[in-house]
Amino acid sequence: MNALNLLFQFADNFAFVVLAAVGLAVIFGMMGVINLGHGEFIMIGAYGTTLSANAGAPLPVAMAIGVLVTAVMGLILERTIIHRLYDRLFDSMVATWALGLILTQGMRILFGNSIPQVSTPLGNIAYGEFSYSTYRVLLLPVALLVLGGLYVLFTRTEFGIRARATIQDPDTARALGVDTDRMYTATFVIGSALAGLTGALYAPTLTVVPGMGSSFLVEAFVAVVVGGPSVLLGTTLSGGLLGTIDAVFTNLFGTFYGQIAMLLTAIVVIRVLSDGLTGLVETVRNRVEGE
Amino acid sequence: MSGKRSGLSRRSFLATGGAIGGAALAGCLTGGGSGEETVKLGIIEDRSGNFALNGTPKYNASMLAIEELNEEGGILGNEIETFAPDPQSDNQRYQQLTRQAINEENVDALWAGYSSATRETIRPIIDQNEQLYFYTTQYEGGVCDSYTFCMGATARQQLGSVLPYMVENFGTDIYTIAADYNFGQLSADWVRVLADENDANVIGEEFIPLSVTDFGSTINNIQDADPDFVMALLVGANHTSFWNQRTSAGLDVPMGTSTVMAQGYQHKRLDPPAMANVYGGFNYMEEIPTDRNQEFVSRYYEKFPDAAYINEEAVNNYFSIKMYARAAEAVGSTNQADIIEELEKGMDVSAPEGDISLQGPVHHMTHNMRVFRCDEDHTITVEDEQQISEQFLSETVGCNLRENEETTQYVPADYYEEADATQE
Amino acid sequence: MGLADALDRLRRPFEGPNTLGNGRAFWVGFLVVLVGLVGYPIGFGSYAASSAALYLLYAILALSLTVIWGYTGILSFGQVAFFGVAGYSFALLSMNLESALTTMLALPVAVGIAALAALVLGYFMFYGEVRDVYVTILTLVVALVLNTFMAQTAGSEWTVGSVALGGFNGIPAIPSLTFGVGETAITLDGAAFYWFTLAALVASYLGLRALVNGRFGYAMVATREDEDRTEMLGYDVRRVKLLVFVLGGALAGLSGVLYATWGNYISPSVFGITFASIPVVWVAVGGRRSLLGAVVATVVIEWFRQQLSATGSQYALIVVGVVLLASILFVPEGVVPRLDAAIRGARDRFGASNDAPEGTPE
Amino acid sequence: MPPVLDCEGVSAAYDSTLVLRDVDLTVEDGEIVGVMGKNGAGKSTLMKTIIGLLEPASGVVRYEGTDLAGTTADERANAGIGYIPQGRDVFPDLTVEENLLVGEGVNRDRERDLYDAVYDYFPILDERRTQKAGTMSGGQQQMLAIGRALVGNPDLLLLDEHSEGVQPSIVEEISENLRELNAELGTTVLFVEQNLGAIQDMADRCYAMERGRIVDEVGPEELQDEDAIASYLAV
Repeated sequence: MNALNLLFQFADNFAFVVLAAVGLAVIFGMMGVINLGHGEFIMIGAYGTTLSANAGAPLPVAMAIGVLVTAVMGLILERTIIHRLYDRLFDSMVATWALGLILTQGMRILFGNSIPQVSTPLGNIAYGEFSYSTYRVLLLPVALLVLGGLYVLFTRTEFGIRARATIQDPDTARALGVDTDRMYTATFVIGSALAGLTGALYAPTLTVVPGMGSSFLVEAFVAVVVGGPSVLLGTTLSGGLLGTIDAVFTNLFGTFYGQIAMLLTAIVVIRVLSDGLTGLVETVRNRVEGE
Repeated sequence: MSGKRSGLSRRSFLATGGAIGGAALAGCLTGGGSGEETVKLGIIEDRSGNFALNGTPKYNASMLAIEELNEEGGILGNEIETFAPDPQSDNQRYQQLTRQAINEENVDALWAGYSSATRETIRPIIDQNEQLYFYTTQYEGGVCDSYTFCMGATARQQLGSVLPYMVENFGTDIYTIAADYNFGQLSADWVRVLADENDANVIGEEFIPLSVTDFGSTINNIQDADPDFVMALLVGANHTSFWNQRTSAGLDVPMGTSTVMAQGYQHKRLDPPAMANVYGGFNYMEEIPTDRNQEFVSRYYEKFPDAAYINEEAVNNYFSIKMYARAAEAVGSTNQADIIEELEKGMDVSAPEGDISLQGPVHHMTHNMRVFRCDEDHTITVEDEQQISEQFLSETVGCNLRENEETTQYVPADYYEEADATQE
Repeated sequence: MGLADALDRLRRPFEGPNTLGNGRAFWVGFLVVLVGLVGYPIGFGSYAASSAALYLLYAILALSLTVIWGYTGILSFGQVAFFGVAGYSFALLSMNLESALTTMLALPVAVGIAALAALVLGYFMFYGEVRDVYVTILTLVVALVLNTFMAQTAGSEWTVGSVALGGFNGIPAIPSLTFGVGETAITLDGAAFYWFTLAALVASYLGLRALVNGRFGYAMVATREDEDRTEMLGYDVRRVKLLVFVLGGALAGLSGVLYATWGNYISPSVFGITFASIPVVWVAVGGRRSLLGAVVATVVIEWFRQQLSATGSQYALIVVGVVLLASILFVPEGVVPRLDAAIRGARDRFGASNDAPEGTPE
Repeated sequence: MPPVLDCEGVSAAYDSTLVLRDVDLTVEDGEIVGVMGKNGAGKSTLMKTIIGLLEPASGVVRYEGTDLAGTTADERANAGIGYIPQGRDVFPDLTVEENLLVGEGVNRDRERDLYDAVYDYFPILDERRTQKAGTMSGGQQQMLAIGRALVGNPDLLLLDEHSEGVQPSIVEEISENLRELNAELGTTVLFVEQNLGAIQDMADRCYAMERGRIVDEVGPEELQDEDAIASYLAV
């Protein structure tokens, strides 16, 4: 086993887990809505990107369009549908599942079973007899940047602090002058935009078809469960843990075992740590501070 | 738009007229009663869900064949009716729709299903009802079934055309990557059998779950093994991601395949040079340069101007519907047992791929197999061409449906040491 | 009046505030519908019966979720895990020991395996303090693990006895249910399978009605409403949840065995996210606190999806999605409870004097 | 000049149970007015109705002469009403500083923030700026809740049972601080309470509430008569 191979594969896996999960985690962690249409939101981002690129937009611009399209869609869906379902967790799951169904088939009707794909930019990093796609490796810093950006947004800006206050106690927040409806809308739009960003980033390296969303769903859910309630810390930690496990097991035993090991990890983590990895970190921190 | 619509209605008017004329004629010949018989074909192909990409061309080509037949007076003078639901890539729904087609719609013959899983799901229902069934996807091979006609090329036919070519041109060390399910496993078995027959070695093998989209480690593994060429037996939308990823990682080993391009037209969907230096062994690609094919292609796009591609399976639907019509005319009725008996005599078929023939005793086709090469610009060229018959059932297993009734699927592991993975 | 009194006594265990449809009028209607359902294959033939049997066996799966989710407040997104485990178990057992006797035995054993799986998972969760929505996601993840695992069992090394697991392709040619031995054996297909499924559904429905209206049913509902308070009232909430979960697993298992014999086939797609979501959809649309709602919604939704699919329209899936969205947005309490309320309302307005005593719960 | 707050015939209900019945109440600029009553008398409901977390079933609430009907809680807060909910309703996972920042939503038209004053009155908040609110003691959380409503310099402060679950010495300290604040900044205060000491320490005058109705108004002199007001509070 080559150490650089392992490192690059870890970077690749970490980025995938984090990017697949982050939009779901924001919407679930901040608003308590399980968006079963999350994969389809990612698909919309990828379509926005690919279609714009095919229309002649340079890739970065096309990606920005993909993010924007998904965010706008999130805004419309939140205002028309999701906001009626905030205190109805399970109904919101059925509704978002139905939305996923409509989005998948709608894209199929509009654009057919496949659209021309864009190719992966930036070439490769070659080392010895091996090489790795530069673009895939660069997704790691991008994922870290996204996490960092969210950290700043939710802890260093007035908006983020108000949003967190809204999540913790909406009535009190409202009574202190926070327009909580707008906070929910904004949070949902941010979650959608993140899903769109994931779609945009993976559009040049995955196959863009109407059903592509399902390939993100498993990783996304597993990461959210393993991460626990704290969105950022949880997503980062589960990205790290699951990315490592996937890379190691895939290398040692093959892709299938990589996937199974990830899923089993999720089950074990939930059983041992009911609040996920975040819970573990909190416990350790409290113990350290207590002493 | 309006012009096209009126054109269509004129054509269907003509078709109806032809059908009435034909019906009258058939009535005269057979003497009453049977002229009122209708012909109904079940076309159950995915137009939504996971396999819509592969199923839609199959549906289109079936409709084209039926429209052409109807324009010529239908079958036995009757206009062909269809039962054409959308099973939405859902096998459980396939079961329901197959039962509906057989028991409620009383179809005279059935075309259904893209994946092997689908075929195996509905085959018990088919056999129980003794329903004439055409399965048109290229597949792993080995189905010896009295009611099922497998119109696609088998893995042995597909790989048998491309693998020897690859060995001859690139070397003897083979690395196989295959979809981790029944079809992929059996295809990999065939790669081992054919490698042995061609004095080559499989130096590495990797099975990839259908849900995998990330091929970083696979690419590293291939680089580590350093083969002369790769046999890529990948299936489905997720696996299509492999091509962009291998190109951007700079993996430039030549690759042979029996699955990509001819089914999912990756060379049309992906940006060049993702499919550069991929060699496929198929019975059909839209790009076959013959006049017969180009004429067929233009008929297809005339009817479906927005269609994306004509895949291998679509053409198999097309020629097998025409073949069924000829058998029914020869028998003089739509009696399924009689038609099966007629087909078992064998038949020469003029298909878009060339002149091919039905091997009656095994219900498979001798196909005109070509090696197609995809270059840097995604231009397809034909490198090699030969007739390859179905050999596994007819020669190795000794299946003969003319004499014995059977509904078995045979696997290579029971006949070849090389194919038995548990022996290693 | 003696007969009517006897009937009234008969229905008492099945009635209570936890179910819709109390009173004589409901049971008369119930019997009429039941007679109609029993007669359905005679009127419409064995093909119609076998399609309908699929909807009825799905309804048992829906009931299993209703009792867990609607009555006890635990949303299991992985009911299909038990459904599939039982289906696979049945396939392996009946195909390895192929004789009429064994399919008789394989049915209860497979259901038992599903219940055992539910016991293990339930113990793991409820005694491990896994809460609320994490139960939902964990059960979903379990189903997905099984999906991933079973889809990879294509190789010849994955053979149990003489039966290959078959990976993504699944296991074909599973025998139909057979009762009796040798010459007298009856194989359940067509109408006979339909009647068997109908009987299983009716038994499950009535059994659950008796359960939720009994002492344990109150404990379930109390657990749903407020776990802490229920605990303070002296109930062992974890045990209540575990028992309900096991019962739900067994029912889902029964449904899974029927499914495997219906199509003589099972594949990993029963563990997939699409199939996992469907029971939640049935129950949410039907009214999650209504057993009858789950049954009616399941049959109607599945019939509707099948009809749409048979049209071959590309808008079929969109229509399904829109109908679901609309029902969630406009009929949040579920279609059947809404209908029930509407019927009561109409009766109160127009015919209150006629049968007022029957409309009121005891 | 209209009264800062004026309730006229206000009734309010949870589901269909009427909790407030026909309440009339006025608070003039600069006053500290108490509403006393037993548990379940409807005091918290009154506060929620005034701030707008609950829609009145009938009646009018006026703030500085404007009818508040149709405005949401956040709009009322923006207009200058600072609300301190009952119990320890701080945001537990936010730090002290972050909690205070959320309070900036109160009184959007203010000329200045009152951070200095808040830290001055409650020095403990200054010390614990970066500590998570959920980890502080009950009294500290109560101070934070008050400080949070104050940073925006509200014109009217609504205080819901600040004594509950807080030790007496701290209640006294808080009451004292609020009086001081009222004197220095002229902030009008309406508070509800069942703690005799707190009522006596703070109120200029007081209403008595029973089963959702205002049953009496108690002037400054009577307020000093413990027996007279204890009857409204006895369990």
